[in-house]
Amino acid sequence: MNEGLKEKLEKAFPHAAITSMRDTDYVVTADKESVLSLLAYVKDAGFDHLTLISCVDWIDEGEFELVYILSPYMKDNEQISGNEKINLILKTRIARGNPAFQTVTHIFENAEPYERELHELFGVHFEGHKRLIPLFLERAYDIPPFRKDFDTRRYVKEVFDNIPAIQDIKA
Amino acid sequence: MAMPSILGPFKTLRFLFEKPKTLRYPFERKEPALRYRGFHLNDWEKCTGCGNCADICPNQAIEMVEIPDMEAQPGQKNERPRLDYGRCCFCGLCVDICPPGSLRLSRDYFHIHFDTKTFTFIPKDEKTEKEKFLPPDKYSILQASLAHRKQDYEGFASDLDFSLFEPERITMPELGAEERKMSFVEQVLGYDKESARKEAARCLECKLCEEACPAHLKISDYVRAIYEDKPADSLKTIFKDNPIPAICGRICMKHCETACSLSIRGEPIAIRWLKRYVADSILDYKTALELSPAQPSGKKVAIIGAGPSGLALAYFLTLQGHHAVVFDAFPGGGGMVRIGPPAYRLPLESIDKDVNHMASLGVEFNFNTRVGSDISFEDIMKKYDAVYLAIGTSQSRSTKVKNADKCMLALDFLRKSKLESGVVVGKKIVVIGGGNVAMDVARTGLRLQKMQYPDEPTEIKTVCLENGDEMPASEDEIRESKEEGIAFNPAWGPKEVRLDDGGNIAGLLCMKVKSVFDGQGRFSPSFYEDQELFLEADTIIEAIGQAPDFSFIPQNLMSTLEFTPRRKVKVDENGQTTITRVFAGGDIVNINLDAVTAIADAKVAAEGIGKIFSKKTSG
Amino acid sequence: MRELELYFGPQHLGMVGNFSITLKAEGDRVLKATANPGYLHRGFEKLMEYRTWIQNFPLVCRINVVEPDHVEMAYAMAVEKLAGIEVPERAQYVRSIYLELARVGSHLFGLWAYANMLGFDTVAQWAMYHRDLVLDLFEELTGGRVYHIYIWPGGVRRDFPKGFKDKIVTTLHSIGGCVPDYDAAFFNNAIFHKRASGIGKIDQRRARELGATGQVLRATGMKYDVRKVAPYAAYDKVEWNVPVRSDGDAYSRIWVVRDEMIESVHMIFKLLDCMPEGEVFNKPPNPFKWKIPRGEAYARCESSRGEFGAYVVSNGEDKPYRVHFRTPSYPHGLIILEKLLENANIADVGNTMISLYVVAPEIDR
Amino acid sequence: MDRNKIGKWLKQPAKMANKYSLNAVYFCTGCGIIEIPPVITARWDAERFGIIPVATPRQGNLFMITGYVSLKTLRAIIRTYEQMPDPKYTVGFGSCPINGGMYWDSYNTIKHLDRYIPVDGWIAGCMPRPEAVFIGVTHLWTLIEKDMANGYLRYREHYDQYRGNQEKLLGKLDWPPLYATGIAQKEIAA
Repeated sequence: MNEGLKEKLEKAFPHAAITSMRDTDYVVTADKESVLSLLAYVKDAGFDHLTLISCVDWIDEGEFELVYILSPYMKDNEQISGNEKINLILKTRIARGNPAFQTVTHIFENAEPYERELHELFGVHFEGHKRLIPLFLERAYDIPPFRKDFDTRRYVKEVFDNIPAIQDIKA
Repeated sequence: MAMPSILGPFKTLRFLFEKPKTLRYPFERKEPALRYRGFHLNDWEKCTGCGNCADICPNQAIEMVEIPDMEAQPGQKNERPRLDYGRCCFCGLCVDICPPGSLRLSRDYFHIHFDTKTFTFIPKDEKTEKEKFLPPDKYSILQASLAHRKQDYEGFASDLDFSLFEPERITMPELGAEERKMSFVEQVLGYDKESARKEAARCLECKLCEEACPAHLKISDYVRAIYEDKPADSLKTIFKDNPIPAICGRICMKHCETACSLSIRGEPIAIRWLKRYVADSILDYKTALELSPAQPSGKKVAIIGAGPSGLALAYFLTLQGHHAVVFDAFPGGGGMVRIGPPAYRLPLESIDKDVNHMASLGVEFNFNTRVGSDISFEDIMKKYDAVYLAIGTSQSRSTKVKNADKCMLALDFLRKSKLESGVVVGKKIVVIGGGNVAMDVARTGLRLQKMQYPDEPTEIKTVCLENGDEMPASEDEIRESKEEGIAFNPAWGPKEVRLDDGGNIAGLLCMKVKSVFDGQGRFSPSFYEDQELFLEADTIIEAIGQAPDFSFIPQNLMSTLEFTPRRKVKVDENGQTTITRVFAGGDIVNINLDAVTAIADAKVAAEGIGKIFSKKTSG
Repeated sequence: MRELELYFGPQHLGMVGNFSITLKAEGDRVLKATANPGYLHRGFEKLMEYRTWIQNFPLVCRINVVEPDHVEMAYAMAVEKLAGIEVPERAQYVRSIYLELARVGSHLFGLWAYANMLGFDTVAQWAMYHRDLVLDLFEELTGGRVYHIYIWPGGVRRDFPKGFKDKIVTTLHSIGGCVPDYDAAFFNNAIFHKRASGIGKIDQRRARELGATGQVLRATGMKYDVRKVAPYAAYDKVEWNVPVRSDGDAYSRIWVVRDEMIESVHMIFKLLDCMPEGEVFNKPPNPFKWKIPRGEAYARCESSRGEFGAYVVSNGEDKPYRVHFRTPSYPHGLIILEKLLENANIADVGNTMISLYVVAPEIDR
Repeated sequence: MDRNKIGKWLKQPAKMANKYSLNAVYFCTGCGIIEIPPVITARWDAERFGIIPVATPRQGNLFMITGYVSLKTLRAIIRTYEQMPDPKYTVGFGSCPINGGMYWDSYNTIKHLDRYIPVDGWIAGCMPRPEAVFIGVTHLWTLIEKDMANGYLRYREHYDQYRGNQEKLLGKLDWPPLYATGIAQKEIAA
């Protein structure tokens, strides 16, 4: 990453911790209040490609970690600047008990299905999202299935193993 | 890019006149690739039933099932994998993890059936299931199924370079032959932490070793603890079954490593060296083990012999709360392992480490006390609630050829050279025998020669009845002896010891061996009297075997002590001999004649003793 | 006119894959399209949390049935990043060749789907036939026709079999020899031009806003290709071009696909020429004891549809703590498709969707 | 046409016609579908076996369940299956419909397909190769000939059980039962 951005980020967001793991992966850990402004900021700074929004369930710590992974598109149609190989991993934590966060769809339009997915699979509510309706699932699950306390093996035993085989009545 | 055209496509009309590309299946076939991942094949002769395939399967498609008419042996479970093709995804992980390489995939892939039950089966191959594997002329694709397969249709097979396990062990640092033969410094240097962890990481935890180990140590558990860098946990696991890890970690006969599933195509896990690493890396057993003292029971048990069996029993009894009193004629613990294995294999400090730990737990040791002369067996029988005979085989046998009395006996020689100083050897030594003791004797003799005659040429030879490849000594010992420059004369038997005019030894006259065993397999050597070999020598050491010494047991009791047909003391399932309250274990009971089996005997006896004590108190 | 709700898929001739779109239409004009995925949701990322690092390799490739190889690659790269495993140089070349073969196979599959949908049956038959020839190569190399499970952490699972280089060359020459026929019958066919140009048109600004990658973005003129901007495997070892076009419609996208296939074939020849000898597999630790230190990694590669990424979190155990795949079809199929279908003709729904090359299992995972 | 079969054609024209014109429903249920395009195109050409894909279930009599079945797909499969005219044949493709396959512990895929709709034959593999599909078809012919491919009859006979299992998993189904339910139970009670 251009050192400039790191410094600028540190200056603009003094509470965000910036670490670089490998030469191409930069991790920015921020509190949840500054995430939206950070996202808007890095978008302007060139990281205009939101590749992924993910969520990690840190059940022992009682928190969900929202992960935004960004990388820059090319500035120029032809020329590669060298910044494109950088992945900016922006992380923030929200309480597991009340999993709610603001939507980022007004900054990145393609965040919409990702947030829908996290809402369905983790039960994280995104305020301001216009379409938080089910995406993948057919059945309703007591616990959203991607949370750590949802044991899929036990669930399979309880549900699918209880469906009886077809008995031949005549026999 | 040319301009889009509507006439261009007509060019392709010429394909109307070309040969069709369609394969007229099933009349025209395409063989699957040589690496194709189809249905499983399993060579039952090679398969060890280790179950690694079942463990690695991501779909739990493999289950190990017991085969009714199959016997479990050391290194062989009586289980074989069963496949469920309602689960299998043909990834071949099972093939890449299979240590013996018995599991392969064939190029067969047809199984079509209306009954889902037929999709579960136990794979075998042509060797064991001839009726299901048909030659090409009898094979028909239209009938192809799991019960109708093609012969010689090997597909995806295991390849050691790409296996998921590491077939080669981490090299153990050792002294070179030239360096080590100059002194009694320990030859094997031991793993450091990094190598030990790397070596422990190779273990696949199939537990074949645990079944092969006479004392059934929880090997995979303690190896895993080493890998996880928790030596204290590892030590705790070891101590449940084996209280003398520093000794066993050096001289164990490692039945486990022979059984190790990795040994089939690679080198076994260095289980013995890993145990040694644990024992050596923990300076103080007592703090690491965190044993809670047992409630004293008030019972006293006399243990005759401080060898592995006696030590192990003393430990197990102490844990039960009984008071163990050990008698031994030697000045320190260890019994036969104190004098037998030379210091370059087992230094005295290691023995003392295990023995001192036991003493610190409250075991009472009476060294330099020979039962029979220093204390009588009757006294012991009177004073103690139970007696454990762990006397080992303490007397060397002699060849009894002419002038054999001039020779040294192996155990005397080893004892003197290890415990005392001042054994003088000649420049030309001949050792009679081909077992491990003979190797110890020869290599000790060599070291003494080097120390006593540093600048002079010396030579040392061994003579044994067996052929080179039938020698009872372990391969490692023979190899290392050869490296150190010891000459071997296999298949020669001693005829007489020749003396010179002064009555000193001049050499050994040998005769060629015709056969070692008779028609029934009993030891009964026969010779070609006319083929002779004379080996010049000034010292001859006999190392042809040992026998126990029961002379301390009074005649009236001795007459009731029963022996097995193989001249071992007969014990019941509690380890008790035919004399009540007298238990026995170790070399006088088992035929393996090694430390770990002696410990296994002690475990049996400890339970047996515990049983009779609890019976008495409750009754 | 009355509004009409129309279900497009999952059982529908114009639908490739188990995917569904709900269309709100007025006459034959689509007012609003709603993608309805989930028919193939298996919860991969959850299942992976229950399996060890190596056991996940047979699992991950099932995420994309058309082209399992890039999923393997993304996951393997993430695991290698996390565990710090080095990959031997020859393995990098083997991986690149393997991935480019996969790209050719996958594009041919896409071509089949597209040509079939447009009614170019001849071309569809050719494409599928030629893809089968590529599958034969895979079978020879890996032992599997569809699921190859070939890339492993630390390299690849087996080296090239004997004579495999020549086989690749022969097969690719025989496919390449048909390019003029393809061009005549399809790419330069005026009917294709008429049917595809202007369909599903998206400009570059919009494509960037909606997170497009792959040929969807390249068809709008940007030379954005992960192989170029963040090179992995051996892609920086040889010279090659990123084909682009500027119109951003279905016609451009299919042309980009065609050029990419040709570029891939050239690249394979170049890679084969300078491939070094040596090891191809750097053994990872014992699979039963392999624990990866705490940490996280995001690795991405360019699949035949766009940027494929794997975000892997380890908490120091023998199993991943969390895995999340960034699949190119996800933005393409869920947002871009919905936006492009607004005000489209019902007859163009299949055309638009297949030109975006949406692969349903990749969305659902 | 094979001349030896003229006798059969004359005796049982309907059965022979069913056998040699298997119209496969075009529904990509799972990843096994990836082997269907090769099967129906130039290289393997399933039309030699009388198999062609058809547009709607109303025209089809062969339903290939290609691979794993998620809950959402199961609903569509039942819907599609019930729309197909009798006689109809189902073939389970690969490991997953038999016993869960790879996804044996997935919360969103069913494990035993034959508990929800009747299946006439299973093809092992993951994926089954095109060759296996063809051999599967020849097996299906044999079953049809011997009247053993009677899944559609089983479905009618045990409809209560099938519908019961379907509703147990998917909740109340929003379409009316294909056959009158409760008949079988009433007969038993009587």
